[in-house]
Amino acid sequence: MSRKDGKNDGEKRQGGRKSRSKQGTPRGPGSKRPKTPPKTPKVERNPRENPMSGATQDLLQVISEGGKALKGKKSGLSEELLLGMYRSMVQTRLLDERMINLQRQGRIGFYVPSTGEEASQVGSALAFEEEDWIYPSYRVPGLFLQRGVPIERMVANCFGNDADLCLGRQMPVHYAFKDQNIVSISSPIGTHIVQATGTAMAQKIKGSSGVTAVMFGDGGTSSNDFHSGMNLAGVTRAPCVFICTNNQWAISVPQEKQTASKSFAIKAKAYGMPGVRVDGNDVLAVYKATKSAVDDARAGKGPTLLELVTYRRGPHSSSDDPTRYRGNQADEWMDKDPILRFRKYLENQDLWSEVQENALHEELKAGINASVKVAENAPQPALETLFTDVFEKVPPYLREQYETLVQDEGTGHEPDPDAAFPL
Amino acid sequence: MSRKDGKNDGEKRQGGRKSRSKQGTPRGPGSKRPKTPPKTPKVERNPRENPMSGATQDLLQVISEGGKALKGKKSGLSEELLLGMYRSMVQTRLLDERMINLQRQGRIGFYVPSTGEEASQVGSALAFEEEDWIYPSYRVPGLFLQRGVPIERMVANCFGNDADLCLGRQMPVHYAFKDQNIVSISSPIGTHIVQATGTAMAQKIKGSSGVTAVMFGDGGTSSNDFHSGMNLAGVTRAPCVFICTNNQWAISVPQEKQTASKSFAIKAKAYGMPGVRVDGNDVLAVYKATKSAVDDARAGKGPTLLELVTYRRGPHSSSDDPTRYRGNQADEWMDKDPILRFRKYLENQDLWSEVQENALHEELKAGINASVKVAENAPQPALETLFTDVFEKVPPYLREQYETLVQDEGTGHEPDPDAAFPL
Amino acid sequence: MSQITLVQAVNDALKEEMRSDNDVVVLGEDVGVNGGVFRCTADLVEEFGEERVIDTPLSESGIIGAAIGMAVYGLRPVPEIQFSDFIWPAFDQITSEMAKMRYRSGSQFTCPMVIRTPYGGGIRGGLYHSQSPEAYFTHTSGLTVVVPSDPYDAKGLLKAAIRSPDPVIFLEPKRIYRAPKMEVPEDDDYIVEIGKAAVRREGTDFTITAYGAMVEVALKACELAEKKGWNGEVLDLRTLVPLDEESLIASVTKTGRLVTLQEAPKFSGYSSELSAIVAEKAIDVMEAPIRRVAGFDVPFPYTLEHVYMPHAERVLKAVDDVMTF
Amino acid sequence: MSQITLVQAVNDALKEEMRSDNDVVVLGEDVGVNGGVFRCTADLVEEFGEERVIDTPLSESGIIGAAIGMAVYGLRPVPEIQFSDFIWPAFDQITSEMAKMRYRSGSQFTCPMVIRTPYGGGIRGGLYHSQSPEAYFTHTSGLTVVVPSDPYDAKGLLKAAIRSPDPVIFLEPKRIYRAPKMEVPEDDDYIVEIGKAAVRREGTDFTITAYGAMVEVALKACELAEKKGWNGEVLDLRTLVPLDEESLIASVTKTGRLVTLQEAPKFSGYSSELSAIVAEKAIDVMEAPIRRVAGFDVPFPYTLEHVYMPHAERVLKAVDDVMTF
Ligand SMILES: Cc1ncc(C[n+]2csc(CCOP(=O)(O)OP(=O)(O)O)c2C)c(N)n1
Ligand SMILES: Cc1ncc(C[n+]2csc(CCOP(=O)(O)OP(=O)(O)O)c2C)c(N)n1
Ligand SMILES: [Mg+2]
Ligand SMILES: [Mg+2]
Repeated sequence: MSRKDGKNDGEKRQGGRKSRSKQGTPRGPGSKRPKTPPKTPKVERNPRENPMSGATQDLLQVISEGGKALKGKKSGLSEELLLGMYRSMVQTRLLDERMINLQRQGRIGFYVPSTGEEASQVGSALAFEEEDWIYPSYRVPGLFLQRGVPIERMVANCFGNDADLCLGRQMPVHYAFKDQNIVSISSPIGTHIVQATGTAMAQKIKGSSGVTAVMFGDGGTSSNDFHSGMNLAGVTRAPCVFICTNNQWAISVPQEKQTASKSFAIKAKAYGMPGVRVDGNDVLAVYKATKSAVDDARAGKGPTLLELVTYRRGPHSSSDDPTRYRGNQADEWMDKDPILRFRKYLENQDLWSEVQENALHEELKAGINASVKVAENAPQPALETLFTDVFEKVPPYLREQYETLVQDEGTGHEPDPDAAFPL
Repeated sequence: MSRKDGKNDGEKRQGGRKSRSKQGTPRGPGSKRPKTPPKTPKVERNPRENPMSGATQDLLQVISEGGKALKGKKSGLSEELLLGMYRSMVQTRLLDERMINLQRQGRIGFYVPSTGEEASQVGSALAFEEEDWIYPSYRVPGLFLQRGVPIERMVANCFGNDADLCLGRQMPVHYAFKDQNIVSISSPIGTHIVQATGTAMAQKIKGSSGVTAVMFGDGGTSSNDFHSGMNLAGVTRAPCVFICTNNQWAISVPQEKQTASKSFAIKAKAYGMPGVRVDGNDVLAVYKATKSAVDDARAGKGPTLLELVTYRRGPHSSSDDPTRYRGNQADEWMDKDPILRFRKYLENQDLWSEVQENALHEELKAGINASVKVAENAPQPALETLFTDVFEKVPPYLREQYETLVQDEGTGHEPDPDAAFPL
Repeated sequence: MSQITLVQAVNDALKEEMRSDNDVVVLGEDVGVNGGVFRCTADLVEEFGEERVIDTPLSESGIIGAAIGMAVYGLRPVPEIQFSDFIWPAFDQITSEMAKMRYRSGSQFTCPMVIRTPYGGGIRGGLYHSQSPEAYFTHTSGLTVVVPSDPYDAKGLLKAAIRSPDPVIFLEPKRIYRAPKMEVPEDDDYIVEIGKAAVRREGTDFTITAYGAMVEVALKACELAEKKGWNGEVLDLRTLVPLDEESLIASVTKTGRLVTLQEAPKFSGYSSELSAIVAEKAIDVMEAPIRRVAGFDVPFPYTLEHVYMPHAERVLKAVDDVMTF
Repeated sequence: MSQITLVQAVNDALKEEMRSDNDVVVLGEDVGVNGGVFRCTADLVEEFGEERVIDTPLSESGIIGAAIGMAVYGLRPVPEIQFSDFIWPAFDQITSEMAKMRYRSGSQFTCPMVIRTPYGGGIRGGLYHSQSPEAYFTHTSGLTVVVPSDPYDAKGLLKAAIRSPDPVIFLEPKRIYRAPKMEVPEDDDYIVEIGKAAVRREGTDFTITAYGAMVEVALKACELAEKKGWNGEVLDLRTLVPLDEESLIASVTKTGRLVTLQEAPKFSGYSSELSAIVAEKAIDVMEAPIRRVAGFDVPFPYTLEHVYMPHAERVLKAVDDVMTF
């Protein structure tokens, strides 16, 4: 958008650009209007320089992009933990591939891949304790795996069967795992950010030493409840860690159209808390930054905003076609594979080999296959699950609706085979 | 609020503080509970230091607190303009006093005083051109006066009579003045902030050279649409000036409970625009800062956030009793009178005298009196105004409701004499 | 028993529940030192401290969103929205989150919380301090919607709401906040069950349904009708969801004539549901059209408020219609 | 005339109005280069440029709030909300601001704008991509609410909405976005008048009211009923506010039997208003109870969507009820 030079004041001029009517005075349906002269449209990017694109020098890093340990930076993690993280990252990638595949075959209805963002998910997951509560986004399967959620539960959710803890009520990937203190995911963007603040306040009120973490995207920072959640956490010094996974896109909207701020981390200043930018493709940097924020929160030092800079290499979801809006300009980031980077690091430390890699893939694939097989053969949720869990007890009017339904069904009505989610 | 030290995890422990039930398992209505042991409550202020309280050194100033021109600072305004501003400030104060008086006598239903905030209103008003659009808050009568709104119109609004441009549909002080491009005020806090961004975008789209300004309070910065409006303006570089009148209170909530940010101006960083802190009791500083932001916006340099630091010396509204929540701790600011300060300045420049002061008060009071007299004797809005302006044309179903009403009335039903607005 | 106002009844209910359950917390704008702009939370911060009586920043979505996070964790928050007209910034949290948390998680997570908010006209509050928003909530599956009409109910229903395992919208009729005092039990165990209507006046000729401040108007209309020799029944719904359908059907089955009464605009309002239920389940007993008395389908006015608000004379007109059909 | 889908009809309407009036602008999430996630705004940015086709940050209150500011200034914005399920962050702007701007300012300021948003189930979208929110808008004075049921109407109604002097909520039934194509006029002056229902099938025995994707279901139910010898009439409401009350009353006066049909949950839903109007104005012509077929009063499910959605067989059951009463 560029400012018009002419002195024309839109409201007052008569000629110039066509304007159907003065405000509040609509033209009648039938009146004649002149044909438009052809116009040369400009489709151009917001001209502001994008301070985040390309380089990652100003980001917190532990591993170099080539997989070397950076001078003076130590992970401080045991071999077991390092390999565990690697395992979760690979498992996430394989699950992604399989689920997208099943979606393409019409065997599940929808999926949200996170390819390229495995480090940000797994690195942060390790920083939390059991007692901590997590409000995840819909794009962090690696976090669940790293935190110990059984993969069968995740697959069951994607099939929406009766083993799904959410009883097939939500679209795939909208998980909820009470056992791991992972709060129910909903589709509306941003609502969970202020809920996390509330949970963190409750932890403080109840005298728990737990903290709360919440994940959201670059797009999520524009939501109302990013604002309300961050502000309230700032004022109350709630033990909350706000994790923005900046994958540089919100469906088709690039980060520089999302906000004009210098970075996402800098938004912390509006709420009186620290903001830290981290290389989100560096699993050890993510761990380090998250751990430090979690420790601070637990120690009563208040909330932190983390910005994990990574890249959404795939489509937004199984319904999205990114070539429509980003063509090929994304190459540079396409090559940054956090798994490869971490693998090189492990190999450089003599912790990993090709043989181990192959065995791991075999094992993880077998596990996914087994889960898929079970899930695909599981029954649908029972008819009555339509009516349960609206309230603790099914009230009379819902029981009546259920009973009418039972009477009515068996009329031969079947699911629409053409119904498919378009986004 | 201070963090508990104990390791007690609220969800799991059995003893400790009483907790009626596990989550989701309510206790039955009749069951017995132990009596609470007496608890020593703490009522304490948020312990964070308040970076804004007291001193005004770090603020943009032109006139010293004692009324002297500060070294090297020039107003750049003609004598006529300076005296015009002073006139508006005094008129605002007198209108305030009269309206609060009328409210106390039950002759109008409600009023919002702005005593102590005259400089911020009048100083900014002068910075706008005729073509500019204004989204005011409910606490800026001085802006309207300075911008040329006839005082009769304002008084008519407070009486809600048929000369009120809003036809008595809104509470007092919720003005709308199309002739001055002053957009309709509504009660919900913050909604107008993003509307201002939209109007500024429209000015750009229509090729107008006008800009848009929006006023809101310190409390208003917590609203959702502060966030959405500032962010969108940042991205689109809309010609918009955001003016936060920080009078340090939102009803009973002090600024340090409103946000933890270092200042309100610093919130601009979250949106990629400049933020400026100004002594809001210095009418020339306010003018200078606003003018500069307006010039920038007009020149295509994008939006600015201004924070005008002042103080709400009176109650929040005619229904509020501030002694309930702020006792006497506010003394220091109570003494900072922006009108006195400007008067001293004018006197120091030999532009003003006691004689002039008295004459001005006489004249302005007479004008207010005349407006009150007219307004009090004006008729109520006609019955049909209940149904007009919902849509451009009254649709059949509303016409039907109107006709039924006309038939029904005359049953002797009268206004409730006890109805009074409690806030 | 003591003689108290509706405001005091709310205040007492909060105090009793906060004393007996440490998980009950109150949050909202000006609820702390100021005690709420209507004084419903007066003295709470002094007794329970700032940790459990929280003055929040000016953000309704923040208040409700945070309360959801607290409820999900195991507290029983009672957020206050200063005027129900200002609840809309929180509507996403209410309708997308609070109402659906239990369903979408298969009861893994729940939201036991009560949103208290004053509503309704009659206080010279104009467009944005007078509205009656109940219909926006009654259509949202997962919400319980309660409207007391006097101090006795206000206390008992609020206590029951706070103990409920699911979210409750608790609409307080501000016009009668300080209306004549009433005897209200002080027994800690006293509650009024959610989901039960109350017959405020027994009658045989026609039924008026009402709730909140309109109950009084309905009773007054019945007095006027009595002069014409008609004997009206007033059903105070008390809980809008779940509706006490049984009592509604029972009353119209007896009287065969129904006038519904609400302050909110008529079109697509809550009372339309009452008509629809009767037209679906009891049309055969109806001896006259179902007349609705309601606010006009316009925004709420300031100066002409007394014309806008349904009053007894207007209700009587509707009674006349159904009695002389 | 050309054969087009509902998506194309929307797209064509936008193009035509944008060509003939430079004040028409489009804004929303992904409406630019991406052409909207349903492709309704495809190719607009190429033709009209980024100044008039604006990709916004992820904020619905921002989209609607900014559009209000544009409309007040003199533009005719057509904001898109990606799914109607995500409209709630903007509800404050819609209900407190857009709907009341004209009234509260005595027509000094107005909001000529159209909020387009896809709604409804049947696409395997689960809880948050399937809801039907019309009742939240039909209760708000100042809003016009339009729901097309086919490409012809979609184009004509959208064009009329964009030319309207007041705000319109334009709900697009996404299940039939790509349903069978239809002949739609290409004449720039072609519009479908707001406020008129359409009789989609004439009949004498019973009336079904429907709108959006449910019209097709109503027609199918009538086919099934025909086999039983019952001749149904289908009234496609097209505009929910202002309701074409005349057509409704005319139809039930003819048939004496009414089944209302909507996807949205039943309780306090839009169809309840239809029952209420009939029960208020035409109860004496009714020969049977008014039956409502609607979504269940639960959040929208994913796996069991096909059970949740009203279908022809379920409507037939209700027809049976009213015919055999
Ligand atoms: C309130 C709301 N508006 C719009 C959408 C549709 N939508 C789903 S995801 C998305 C983009 C989110 O981007 P970001 O926050 O960056 O997360 P990412 O998808 O990149 O992980 C949008 C617009 C939504 N789910 N909720
Ligand atoms: C959305 C909303 N919530 C609450 C209120 C009630 N209310 C009116 S003014 C006010 C405080 C505003 O404070 P601030 O923005 O600092 O402006 P000031 O009154 O100090 O000028 C509150 C809470 C409201 N009008 N709108
Ligand atoms: Mg993103
Ligand atoms: Mg203030």
